[in-house]
Amino acid sequence: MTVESGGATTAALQDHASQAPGTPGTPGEAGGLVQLLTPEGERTDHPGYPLDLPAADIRGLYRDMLLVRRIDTEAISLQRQGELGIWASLLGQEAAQIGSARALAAHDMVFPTYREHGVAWCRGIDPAKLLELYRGVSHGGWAPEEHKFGLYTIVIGSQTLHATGYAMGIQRDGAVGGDGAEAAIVYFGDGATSQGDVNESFVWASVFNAPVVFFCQNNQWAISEPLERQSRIPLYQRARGFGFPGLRVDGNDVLACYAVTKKAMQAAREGQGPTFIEAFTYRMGAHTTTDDPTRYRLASELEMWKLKDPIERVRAYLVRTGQAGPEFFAEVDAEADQLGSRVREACRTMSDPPPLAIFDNVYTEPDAIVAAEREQFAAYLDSFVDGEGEGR
Amino acid sequence: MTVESGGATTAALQDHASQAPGTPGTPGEAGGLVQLLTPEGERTDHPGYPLDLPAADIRGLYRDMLLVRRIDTEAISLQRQGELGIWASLLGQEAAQIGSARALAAHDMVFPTYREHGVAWCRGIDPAKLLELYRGVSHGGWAPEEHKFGLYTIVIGSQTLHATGYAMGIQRDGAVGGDGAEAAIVYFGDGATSQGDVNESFVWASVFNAPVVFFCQNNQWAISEPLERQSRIPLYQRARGFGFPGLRVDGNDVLACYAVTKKAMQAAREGQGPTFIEAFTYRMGAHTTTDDPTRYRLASELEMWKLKDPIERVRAYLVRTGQAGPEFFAEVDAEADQLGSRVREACRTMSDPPPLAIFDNVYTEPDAIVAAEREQFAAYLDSFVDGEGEGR
Amino acid sequence: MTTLTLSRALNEGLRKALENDPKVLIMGEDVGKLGGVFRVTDGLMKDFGENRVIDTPLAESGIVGTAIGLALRGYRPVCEIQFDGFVYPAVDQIVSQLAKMRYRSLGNVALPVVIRIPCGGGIGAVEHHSESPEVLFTHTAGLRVVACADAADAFTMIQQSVSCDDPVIFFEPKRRYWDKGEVDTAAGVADALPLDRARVALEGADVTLLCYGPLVRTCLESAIAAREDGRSVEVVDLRSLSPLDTEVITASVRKTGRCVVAHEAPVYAGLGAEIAARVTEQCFYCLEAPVLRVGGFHTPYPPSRLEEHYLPDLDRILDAVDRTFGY
Amino acid sequence: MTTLTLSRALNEGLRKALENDPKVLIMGEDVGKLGGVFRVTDGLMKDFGENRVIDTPLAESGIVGTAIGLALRGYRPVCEIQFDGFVYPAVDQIVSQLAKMRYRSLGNVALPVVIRIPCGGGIGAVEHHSESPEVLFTHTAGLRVVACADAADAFTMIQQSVSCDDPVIFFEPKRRYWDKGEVDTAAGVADALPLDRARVALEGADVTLLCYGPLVRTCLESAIAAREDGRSVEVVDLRSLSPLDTEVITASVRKTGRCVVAHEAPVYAGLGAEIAARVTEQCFYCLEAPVLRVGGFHTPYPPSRLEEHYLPDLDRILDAVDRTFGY
Ligand SMILES: Cc1ncc(C[n+]2csc(CCOP(=O)(O)OP(=O)(O)O)c2C)c(N)n1
Ligand SMILES: Cc1ncc(C[n+]2csc(CCOP(=O)(O)OP(=O)(O)O)c2C)c(N)n1
Ligand SMILES: [Mg+2]
Ligand SMILES: [Mg+2]
Repeated sequence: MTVESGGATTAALQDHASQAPGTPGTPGEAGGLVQLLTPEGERTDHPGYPLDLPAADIRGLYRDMLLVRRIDTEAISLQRQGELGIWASLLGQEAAQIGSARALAAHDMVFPTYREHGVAWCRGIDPAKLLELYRGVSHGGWAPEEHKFGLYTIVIGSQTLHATGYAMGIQRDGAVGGDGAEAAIVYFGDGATSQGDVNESFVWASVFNAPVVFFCQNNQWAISEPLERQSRIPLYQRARGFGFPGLRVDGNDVLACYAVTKKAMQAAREGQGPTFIEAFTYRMGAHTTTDDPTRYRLASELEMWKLKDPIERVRAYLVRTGQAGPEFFAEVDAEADQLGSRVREACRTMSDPPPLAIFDNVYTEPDAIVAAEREQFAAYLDSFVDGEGEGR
Repeated sequence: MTVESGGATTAALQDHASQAPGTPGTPGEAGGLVQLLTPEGERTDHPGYPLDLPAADIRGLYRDMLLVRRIDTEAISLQRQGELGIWASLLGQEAAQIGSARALAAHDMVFPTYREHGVAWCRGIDPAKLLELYRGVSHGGWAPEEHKFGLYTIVIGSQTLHATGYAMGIQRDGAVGGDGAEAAIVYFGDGATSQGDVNESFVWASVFNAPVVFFCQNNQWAISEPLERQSRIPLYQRARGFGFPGLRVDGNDVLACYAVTKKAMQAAREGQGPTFIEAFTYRMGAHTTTDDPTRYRLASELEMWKLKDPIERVRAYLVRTGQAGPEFFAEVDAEADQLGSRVREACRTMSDPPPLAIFDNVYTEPDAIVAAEREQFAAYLDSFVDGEGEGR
Repeated sequence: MTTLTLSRALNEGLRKALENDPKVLIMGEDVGKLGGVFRVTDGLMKDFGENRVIDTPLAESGIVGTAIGLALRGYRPVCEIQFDGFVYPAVDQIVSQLAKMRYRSLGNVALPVVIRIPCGGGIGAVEHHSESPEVLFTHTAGLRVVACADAADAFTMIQQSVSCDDPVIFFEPKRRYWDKGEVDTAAGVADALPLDRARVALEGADVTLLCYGPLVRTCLESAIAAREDGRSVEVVDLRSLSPLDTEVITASVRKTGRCVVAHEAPVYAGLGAEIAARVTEQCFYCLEAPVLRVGGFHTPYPPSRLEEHYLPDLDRILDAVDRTFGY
Repeated sequence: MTTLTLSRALNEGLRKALENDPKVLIMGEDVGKLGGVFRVTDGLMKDFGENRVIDTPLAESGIVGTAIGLALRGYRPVCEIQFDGFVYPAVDQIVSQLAKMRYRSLGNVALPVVIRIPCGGGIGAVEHHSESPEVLFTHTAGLRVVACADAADAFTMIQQSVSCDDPVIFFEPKRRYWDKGEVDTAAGVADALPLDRARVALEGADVTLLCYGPLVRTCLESAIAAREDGRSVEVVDLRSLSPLDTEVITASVRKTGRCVVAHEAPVYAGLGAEIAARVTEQCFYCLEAPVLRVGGFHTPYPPSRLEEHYLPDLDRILDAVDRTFGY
């Protein structure tokens, strides 16, 4: 069964962010946190990021966030019921993901980690695909170019180099500057900033002025390790050591995430090179469903961050400004319920690949070792009489 | 044969650099180049680095530089004559190496690359040891702790992590702050700054506030690649992205190199953490004796840097200020001649290790695989009758 | 004797090591407050402090590289690599520095660093969490490579590894972390079987089954099942993968005349190849059949819903045993 | 036919690849103006521009990682690793990303990346410049691993590797770079021996000598010397290390009944083990002696003044050949 994803709903958002001139990130560099919507749902202005989104778009962002949170909740309970092996929750990071992903053009390329379910949603990846991975039915398996969304990457930081190389390809295709210009964006965590690969990608992006945006979701934790184990200064400042701008945005503010990403991507597309965005947010759940955060962090910290919930503030804003009423919220809730049960159903009806699928897609052309092993294993499986449970 | 090295001559220099308060590197951060002696040999002052060295010490620095240059010249010609497999020349980098190394305390630990012959000299490493390595008689083989000088490291950047780990050991030994405090210093090139390991060492040093000084000799080239292939901003600025100070020093000015290193090491010993020093210098020779720089750089560039020769300016200064006369220079030249011929002699009389030395020092305790292979190979060698040239 | 899980036995062994030598350090990602994702270092930071149990930044090359520096300063770091698939970023530091520095220094340097790697599959994990990269390290001279298979060995072997003056790559069979065994935590390690020796885990007469780590239990189960077919299988737990204890191995094969090697790592160019080649060379006239290998396939580790097919299990091992009787 | 050095033949092959497909890129340290430290890419930047021949920052993981990104964008990057010993920092990107991404994507992604590695010893170099790390890559499914041994193969195999849609680890025998050979630079590669096939380099009847890369020449010389002792040695140049061409190998061993494998890499857990194990399994009844292996020792590569003893030479190879007749 296939579950619809959010890909189709993005178009409307493409052209509203204003393109203020100047280096992206300058305001962040000055130490501030770019914020356009307070935790209380009040709209604030930021000189570097004027933004005037129509109500429909803001409702769209709310809907996206609510729906991906529902996918997340559903996945967690599926894991508890033994339907998934593990799940990495995005709880608390909806604004960072939806805001940034909705700021992308359709032809921009995305390189995610393993937690970017919100971004995947915006790129039209069927949530069932994500469940397949966490159920152990596949390692991902979607077609990156089709969705302009790379494969989930589990080895921390590797994908930052892929994104940078991809961006160098964009340059070589002459797709920087002008109409139809493209850029790449890569997601990674606060912990990832310590990896050699990530810093090498900063060197490359800077030296080649590659059209790539580094989107770091600083959710304050790398499993049990707090940010202080990775850096003694704010992460967005890392970029300046490599010669390109970095800025910090309120990662729980979907409007601000949208605006800063829009601007940074535009700068990249125009040939202004890379930007580092630190989305200051919080991992409200466990690292994964196998983790127990009570071993290493205080409940009070979570309580504090609950007050900054990324979805609540948009709801408050929509209500206060009259841009959405109870009907709208009821509709979205209903949609979420539907989505939830479809996701659950998709998971429950998922079938395992046949044993011999182990040997598929190792090489493009036939390989003698794989062929011989496959043949031997097939014969071995055939040697079991029916009922012994080993059949293909 | 053993050739004396410079180790014994350092003591006098230990305590002259003044300990101006404040963050090391602040002047450099501001964009300036710390310089205390102009290419013309004129003494200038720098507010962050007051320095008042007695004449004898300055003559000592001159002598060190002249002697290591002679070792270098000798080694190059030995390589041309087939006595060495290869040689990595320090020509042009004498001030960066001697200035920084003479600023160290005896108990500070040094981690070099493969080009730090000047530093090796100051740490009392017999130049013959360096020739052994480049002749292919050993991979280094000295005792790091004895000389407080690590083994030459050929894999670019690896030693930056070793230095940082060592510095964390200093912290655990309680040898930070107070009398007898220690620090580590690690040498690396401009090219090395692109390696993941080097950037990881910056993360570690910063997060643990380790007593380590990063001494980057920016000699403008990584084999054939100019600095622009590694960074689009000055290298000393890299450090600020990791939250510790960086500064740029005139790497051809032995006094400035001495002063900035002295201060940075002192800061590290006192618990102020790491400093990044970019010594702005030039590789006047080929990358190694097998390299042909005419393929990738203009002769005019070298000509320009010749005017900034690190030795000439000290000579000019000593002469102009009357701190040294013709006699002194003649003496040092004679000493260099002597040293040169002793180095040459040491190289020529070096014997190859016996074949079975291949199996030594792989493990501390006997290893069954090594033992079996050694035994088999010994029997094999014995199977040759005399005169077949395979004897042990 | 106490009944401990393998994971707990490691924890007790590490605790002993920390108590016995103030130079011993624990370092890695999440080894501190969390106690490691498998809880192997549980409680150690609390008891020995942050100076000795170090939560590091997230970078494996950094972990091994700084451990080398600490060892040069006289410490004995025990590094945890969180999962097998994450050891690759540290390969350069392991292969070019950790393994070679003693040689490079003509014996002037010893690097007593232990690198603990939870390895192998069978826990339903996502990609990169079920790898068996041992052959890479066995091919690298200067490293000792060992794998424990049960709680008792876990307890002693980790202590022996920590006190070994050579670098040790220490493989832990992650799907056996929760297996329980009897451990004499009061016993010292002085009288224990040395770190480089294999152990006959079950005596038999007809065929030798060589294995290590997670497959020791599987092989023992296979041997018991084989009895039903009237076959007497000798199971040898190799324990040390570099060096190999060829004495124990060849003695067994000379006795049985048949040999099967099993590991989870892919067969192609895996450690089983070395064992097969060596056994064949040394027992050429005694072999009734070629040494057969059972292991992972020449594919990446598959999604976990397929791992039961990928991993050598009782049936596949017995199939290979049977085949050795076909010659 | 033109007489070319092996290095020049590679250069011509790369030139052809660049001409034939605008998506082909060259990247690495010093590959541009300098033309590579071995001049394999000499003149290519001048002729194809900086967009297609890229001097990269000094970081091997970065080289391979960005090459993967470029391949995802539709390019066909040919990366140079300057020396064998410097491939280790790139191992993670090679093993966990390059090799596995096609599998991970269920075939939706192809990564036609070539990684050129000058390998082996014998040139009197300093540490880390004489390594033979091939077994690590052969053990990794998803990679094709090949080694050329002469100018003619260098010319065709590099082109075949570039047009292969799978990642290829391409080993170049650095001490043979200056060896000359006849190359038909006008010939296309369509009719050439496929990339995954071995080649009988010299026919013989009494014993099979399997080799690849730098040792092919040594083995040919050994075979000629063996004639004096009245021994007819068949030399097989494996060319492909993953997959192995077992057809050609077993046909030869079935004919001769004896087999020696030679490589520069350490014997212990080296590729020779796989070959020996495989040959033994498939030719069990034909073997008059166990497959013997000649190779590097279980030590780090020694200082160059000792390398003549470390590297398998004519005498050591013939010694092993002789020993196979002792059974
Ligand atoms: C190279 C590597 N080392 C270790 C791990 C194990 N691991 C998985 S997630 C994680 C923490 C990542 O933290 P961060 O980058 O902040 O991302 P977050 O999980 O918070 O989104 C670790 C250590 C890994 N996946 N890859
Ligand atoms: C990991 C690694 N990659 C490549 C090399 C080959 N190599 C040796 S020196 C060098 C350039 C180093 O440049 P830099 O760091 O500036 O030091 P310099 O030689 O200029 O002193 C390169 C690429 C190496 N030794 N190690
Ligand atoms: Mg995080
Ligand atoms: Mg340089």
